[in-house]
Amino acid sequence: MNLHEYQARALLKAAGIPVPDGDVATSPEEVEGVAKRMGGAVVVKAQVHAGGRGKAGGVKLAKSAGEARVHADKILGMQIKGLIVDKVLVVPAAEIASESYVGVIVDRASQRPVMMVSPAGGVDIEEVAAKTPERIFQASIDPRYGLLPHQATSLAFQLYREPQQVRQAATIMRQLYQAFLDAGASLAEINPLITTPDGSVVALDAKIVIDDNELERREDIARLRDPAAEDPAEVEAREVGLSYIKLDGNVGCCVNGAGLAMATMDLVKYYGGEPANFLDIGGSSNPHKVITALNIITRDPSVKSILFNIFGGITRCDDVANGIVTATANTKLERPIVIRLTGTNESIAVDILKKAGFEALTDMDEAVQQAVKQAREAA
Amino acid sequence: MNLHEYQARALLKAAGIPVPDGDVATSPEEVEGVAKRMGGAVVVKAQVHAGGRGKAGGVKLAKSAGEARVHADKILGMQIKGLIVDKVLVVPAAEIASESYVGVIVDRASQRPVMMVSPAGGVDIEEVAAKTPERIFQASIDPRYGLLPHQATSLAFQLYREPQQVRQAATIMRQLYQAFLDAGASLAEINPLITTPDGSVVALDAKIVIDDNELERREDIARLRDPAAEDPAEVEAREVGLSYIKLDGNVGCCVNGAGLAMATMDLVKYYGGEPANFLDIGGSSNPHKVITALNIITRDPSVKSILFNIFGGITRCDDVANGIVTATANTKLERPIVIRLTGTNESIAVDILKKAGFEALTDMDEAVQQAVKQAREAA
Amino acid sequence: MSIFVDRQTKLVVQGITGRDGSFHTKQMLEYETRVVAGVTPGKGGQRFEDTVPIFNTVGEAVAETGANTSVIYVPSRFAVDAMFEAADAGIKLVVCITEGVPVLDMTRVMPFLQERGTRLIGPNCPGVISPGASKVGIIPAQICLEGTIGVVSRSGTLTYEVIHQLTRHGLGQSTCIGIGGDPIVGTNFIDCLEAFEADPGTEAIVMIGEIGGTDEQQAAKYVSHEVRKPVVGFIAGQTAPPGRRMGHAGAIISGSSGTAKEKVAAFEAAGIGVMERPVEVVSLLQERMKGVGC
Amino acid sequence: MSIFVDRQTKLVVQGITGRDGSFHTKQMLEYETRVVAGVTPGKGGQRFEDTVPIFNTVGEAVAETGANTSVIYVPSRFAVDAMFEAADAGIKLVVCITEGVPVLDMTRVMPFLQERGTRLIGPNCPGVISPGASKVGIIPAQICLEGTIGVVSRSGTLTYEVIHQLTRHGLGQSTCIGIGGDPIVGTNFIDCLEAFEADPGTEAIVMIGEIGGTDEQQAAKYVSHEVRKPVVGFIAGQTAPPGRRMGHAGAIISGSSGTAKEKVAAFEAAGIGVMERPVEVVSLLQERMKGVGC
Repeated sequence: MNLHEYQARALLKAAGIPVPDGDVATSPEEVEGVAKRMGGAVVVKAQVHAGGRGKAGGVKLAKSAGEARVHADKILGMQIKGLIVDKVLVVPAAEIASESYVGVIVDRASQRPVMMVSPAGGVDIEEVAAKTPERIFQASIDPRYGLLPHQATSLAFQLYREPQQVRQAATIMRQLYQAFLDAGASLAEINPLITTPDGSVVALDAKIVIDDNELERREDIARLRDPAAEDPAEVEAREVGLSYIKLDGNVGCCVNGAGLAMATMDLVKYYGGEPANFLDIGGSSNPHKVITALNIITRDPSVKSILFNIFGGITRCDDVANGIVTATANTKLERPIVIRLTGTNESIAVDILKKAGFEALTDMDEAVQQAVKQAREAA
Repeated sequence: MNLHEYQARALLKAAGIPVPDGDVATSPEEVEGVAKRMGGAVVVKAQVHAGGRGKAGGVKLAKSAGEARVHADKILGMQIKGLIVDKVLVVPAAEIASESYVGVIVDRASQRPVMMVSPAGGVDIEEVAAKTPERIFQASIDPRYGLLPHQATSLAFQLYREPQQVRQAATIMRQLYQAFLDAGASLAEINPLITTPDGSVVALDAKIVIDDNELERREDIARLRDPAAEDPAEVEAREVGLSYIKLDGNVGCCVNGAGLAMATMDLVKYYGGEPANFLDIGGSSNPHKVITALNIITRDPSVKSILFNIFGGITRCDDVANGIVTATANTKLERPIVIRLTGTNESIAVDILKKAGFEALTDMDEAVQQAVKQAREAA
Repeated sequence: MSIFVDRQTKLVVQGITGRDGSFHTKQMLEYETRVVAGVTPGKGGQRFEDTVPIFNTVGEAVAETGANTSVIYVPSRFAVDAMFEAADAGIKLVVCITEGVPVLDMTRVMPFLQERGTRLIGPNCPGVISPGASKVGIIPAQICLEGTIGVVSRSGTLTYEVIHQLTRHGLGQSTCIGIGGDPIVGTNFIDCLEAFEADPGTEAIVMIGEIGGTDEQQAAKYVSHEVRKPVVGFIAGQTAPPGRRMGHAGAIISGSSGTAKEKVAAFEAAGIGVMERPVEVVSLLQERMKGVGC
Repeated sequence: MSIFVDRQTKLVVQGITGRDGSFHTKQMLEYETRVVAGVTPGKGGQRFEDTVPIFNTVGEAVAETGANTSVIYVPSRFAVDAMFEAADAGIKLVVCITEGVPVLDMTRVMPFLQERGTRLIGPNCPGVISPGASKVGIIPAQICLEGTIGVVSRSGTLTYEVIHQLTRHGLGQSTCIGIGGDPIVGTNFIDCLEAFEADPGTEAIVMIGEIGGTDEQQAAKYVSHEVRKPVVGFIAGQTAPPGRRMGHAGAIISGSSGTAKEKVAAFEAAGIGVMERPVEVVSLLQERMKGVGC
C-alpha cells in the first residue's frame, strides 16, 4: 500500500524527524488560504500514488498566494498516470543549501533492511544508481539490532562534514528506520533531505510504501488507505480478497493464483491477444468471490471476451462453476466466455456448467486461443 | 537497587499484569482507613529492602480494619535486618486456589536472561531449587528476540492445564519480561502468581531489582529510590561516588578498588581483626571523595582504627594524601590511622603526609597488622 | 529418490485442528505421508482422526515421536512463532504454507533458523511432494507421478499446471517444490538446484520463475557453473505492468529491475531451455534429456 | 611470548580525545605500544599529540592503518555502540575499559561479537599488558616486569598488588589480564587459561577471583582437566556479607551461591595453590614451579 506524501510526512514527524510545515487542501480557495498563512511563497504538490509528479506538472512553485491558487486550480482534477488528483499538499517554499537522499528498504537478496544514502539527492535515485553508483552508500541492518548508531554516523559522514549536521542526519536516519519499522513499511525514503542556509537538516519530501501483510496488525496504518486515490475496481476486488489490476487489452482474465494468472496473460499475448486485466481469485475461492470477479470484468467496457482459467487444488472447480452460474443467472452475459477448469472436482464442475449452458474446456492453450479469437471477432 | 514491593507491583500493573488493589500507608490510622475501604479483610505488609519479612513478623493477615490497625501499629517502626519499617502495603486478603512462581533474571553463565517458573510458588524459591530442582522450569531468552510466545506457552503448560489459564500465564510472562527490560532490571519475579477460586491468574507479590548501571538512562526508575529505606551512610557514600557497606567489626577500611577492598578486609580478618566496613573510593579519586570517606568512617562509633590501603594506578596517591590532610586539618582524628600507599605519585604522597604528621607505609600486610593491633588496643 | 522429503520424513503438523490444517492433514495421510504428530496448544492428549497424537507444543511432539519435519498451517499472526517454535524444537525442515507473513518478520526469522541449522520452505508456498514417498503441504497428489524430473517454482497453481503437463506425458517427478513468491523465502532456487544436482534420482530440472527480484538471475548463474543436469525454465509475467509488485528502490541495490525479459535473457545465457508456454515443458525436456543421453 | 597482545598489536583507541582516552593513550605510547589510530567522530583528519591519526569511524581507521585491536575509553552511554562499531570494522580484539555498561546491553553485545569472531576483554576492566611488548588499557606499566608468569584477574587494583609482589621478587609476567568484574564479561577465566596453557612463553598462571558467580568454579574444573602448567589462585571476599553483590535467584540457575568458601574449595579440589594473602603469590609460585621443574 502506498501512502500519500502528506501521510508519510506525518509519520516521519511523529518519529521526531524535522519536517517543514504543510497543509493538505482540496480546493484552490483553500490552497490560497493556506499559502497566505504561510507567507505567500509555497509549493503546491499533487497528492497522488504515481511517480514523476513533477514532470507531469503536479508540483508547482508559487511566489504568492494568488499564484498558488492558480496552480492549484490546474493541479486539482489533473490526471497523472490515470489517477485523478483530488488533493494537494501546500508547503512553504524552502531555501535549499544542499540536497541528499536517505532511504530504507527491505533487500530481497540479503534478506535484510538496508539504509541507503546519497549526496546526490532531489533527483531520481534510480538514475543515480544507474549512472553514478559510487555516489550511493549503504548499510546492511541486522533486524535484531536495528540501525546501529555507528552505522548511521558513518553514513551521515558521507553526506556532511559539519559535526552538527552529521549528528542531525544520523539521528534522522535512526528515526527513519524506527518509522519504517513502526509503519510496517517495505520502503521509507526522504528525497530530498536538505540543509537550509542556516545549516539545519530537514526532510523535504517523503515516500512510504507499506507491506500489505502488516495491515492486519496495524489498524492505524490501515486507516491511512485512501480508496479515492485508487481505481474503484481494484478497491472493490481487494475488499472481497481478490487481486485485480486493470490493463489495456480486451481479454478479461479470471485465474486462481498469481503465477498462473500471469502465465495466462502471457499466453493471451502469445496467441496475439491483449489481456484486459490481471485477476487472481486466490486460494480457497468461494462462489461470492467468483461473482464479484465476474462483475468487475464485465463492468470494464474494453473487455471483449472473458477467460476463466482454473487449476483446482485448494480451489474447487465446482465452487467456481457455481459462482459463474449464479452470477449469470439473472444478468445475461453480453460477451463471450471461455471456461477452462481442471483439477479438484473437475467433473462436477463440468456438469454444473453444462446444465447451465456453458461449455467447459480442460486445456489451457486451447482456452486461451478461443478467448483471443472471440475478442478479436467482437472487436 | 532494590524496589519496594509496592513499586514493583506498580511497574507490573503498568505492563498489563493483573495485580490486586493495594495502597501504601505510613500510620496505623491510615492502614485502618484503607482496610475499611477494602472491606476489612486485608494483609498488612512491611515495605522494607529485606528478605524474610514474613518470618520476621512483617506480614500479617487481618480479618477486620481494626485488626489491621493493630498489626500496622506493630509493624510500623519495627526493625527487619537492621532496617526500620516506615511504610506498609495494604492489600485485600486474596482467596488462593494455587500458588506458582514466575521470575526472570540475567544468568551470568549463559549470558542471557532466563525465565523461570515453578508450580511450587509462595515459598522460598531457593529452597525449591535446592530440594526439588525438577519442579523448576526454565527458558533461555535470546535477548535479540525476547521471550517468544511459544516459550511462554510452553512454560505456562508447566503451571496450568486449563487453556484459559495457560494463555493468561503466558501473557503475564511476556509482560513480566517486558517490565524487566523496561525497568533495566537484573531480577523481576512474581511470587506467588496465584489462581483465584474463579480461575483467574493474578500476581500477588512482586520483587524487582534494578541494575544500577541502568539508572543513568532511566530517570523514572532512578526516581523510585527510597533513601529512607537505606543506611544513611550508604546513601551519602553513593552520592559522591563511593561504594560503602557497613559491617560489624572495628577496623574502618578505605581502599581503592572493590577487589583490593575485599582483599584488605580479608587480611584484617586473617590478622585477627574484624573490618568495620567495605569502602571502595573507586578509580579516579579526588580529595573530596577521600574527605567524605573519612567522615563516614569516623562517624561510625564502632570504628577503633582506620586503615587506608591505596594502590595507585589511575588513582594518584598524592590526591589521597591531600584528601586525608584536608579532612583532618580542622577536626583532629580521635582514632589511630594507618596509611598504606603505593604506586602512582607515591613519593609525593609520602612527603605530603609526613609534613602533616602522618606516617606512611608501603607494605599491605604490615599496614593491616598495625591497624588490627591498634583497634585491639583501643577496644 | 528425491530431495527434502521422502519416506524418512516424520511430519508434525502445526495447526492440525484448524480448517486448513485438518483438511490437508487428511490428504497427506491418504498419501501415506508419515504424519507422526500434530500440535494445537490446549488439545494435547487428543488424537486427530483417532490416529495422529496431538501435543500442546512442538517440543513435546518431537520428544515423543521423533518428528524431523514440520508443516505450518496456522493463521498468519501465529506463523512466525510457529517457525521459531519448530526451530527451537530441533526440527530440521519447516514447510510454512501460511500466507500473509510480514516481510519484516521474515528478516528476523531467517537468522534465527540459520543459527539452528533449520531449513525453511516458504512461507506462502504450496510445499513439497516427492511422488510415491511423501507429501508435505498442499500440492495436489493426483496430478503427480513418480519419476526423475525435479520441479521448483515460485508459483502455486502454475506449478500444478506444469506438473500436470509432465504427468500427462509420462514424465514423472522426483520432487516438486513450491518455494513461495514472497520477497523473503527460506529456500531459494539455488538451494533446490544444488539439491537436485546432488540427487541421483533426479535427471532433469524444471524451474518456474516470476517477475520481481533477482533470484532467477542468480539461479541462472549457478546453473551455468554448477549444474550438469538439463534444466528448462519458464518466467511468468511477460505482460505484467512493471513496478506493481516491487518498489523501485529494490532495483538500486540489486542493480536489476526484475523484469521477465531480463530473467529470460539470464536463463538463455546460462543454457537453460526457456519455454514460451507452460505446455512446452514436455517437448523441451524430452529434447534436452535426449541430448545428454538420459 | 604472551597472549592476546604483543608487538603485532596495532591499536586503535576509541575515544582518544576524551579525558581518560588521551591520558592513557599517552601512557600506552610511552610504553611503545603500537597505537596506530584514534577515533573521535568529527575530529577525523586531526592528529593526537602530533603523531597518531584520528578518524571519524573505526571502519576508516582500520582501512587506513590496518588496526587489529581496539581499546574503548568512551563514556558508558556510548560504550555499547563502540563495541558494535569495532566488531563491524573487523577488529578481532576489543578491550573495553569503560565501566557502567548495563548488563542487559551486554546480553545483546555478546552474540553480536561472537558472530563476527571478535574477542572482547571487559567491560569495566583494566585491560591487558604483555610486559616489554604492548600495553592495552590502564594497568600501570611501572609495576610490571617481562617474564613467564601469566596473570588473570577479575579485579583492578588487587591485580596490581599481585603483579607488584611478583615484580618485586623478580617473577616477571608474560601477560597480565584484567577480565573485569561485571556479571557478563567478554573473556572469562577459562579463555585466558586456555591461552596461557597454549603460550610457550608462559610457565605458570596466577588466577585472582572474587565472590559472585561461578566463573572460578568452572575455571577450576577446566584447570584440573586441561591445564598442565602450575596454577595458583586467590579469592577476594571471604569477609564480604553474602548477597550484597548478586541477586539470590542467580543461585537457582547455577546451583551455587558464589561464596568465597565455595570457590576456594573448588580451587583446592582442582589442585590450584590457594593463597591466603596476596603476598603469598611469590612463595606459592616458587614452590609449584620447582615442582614441575620450570
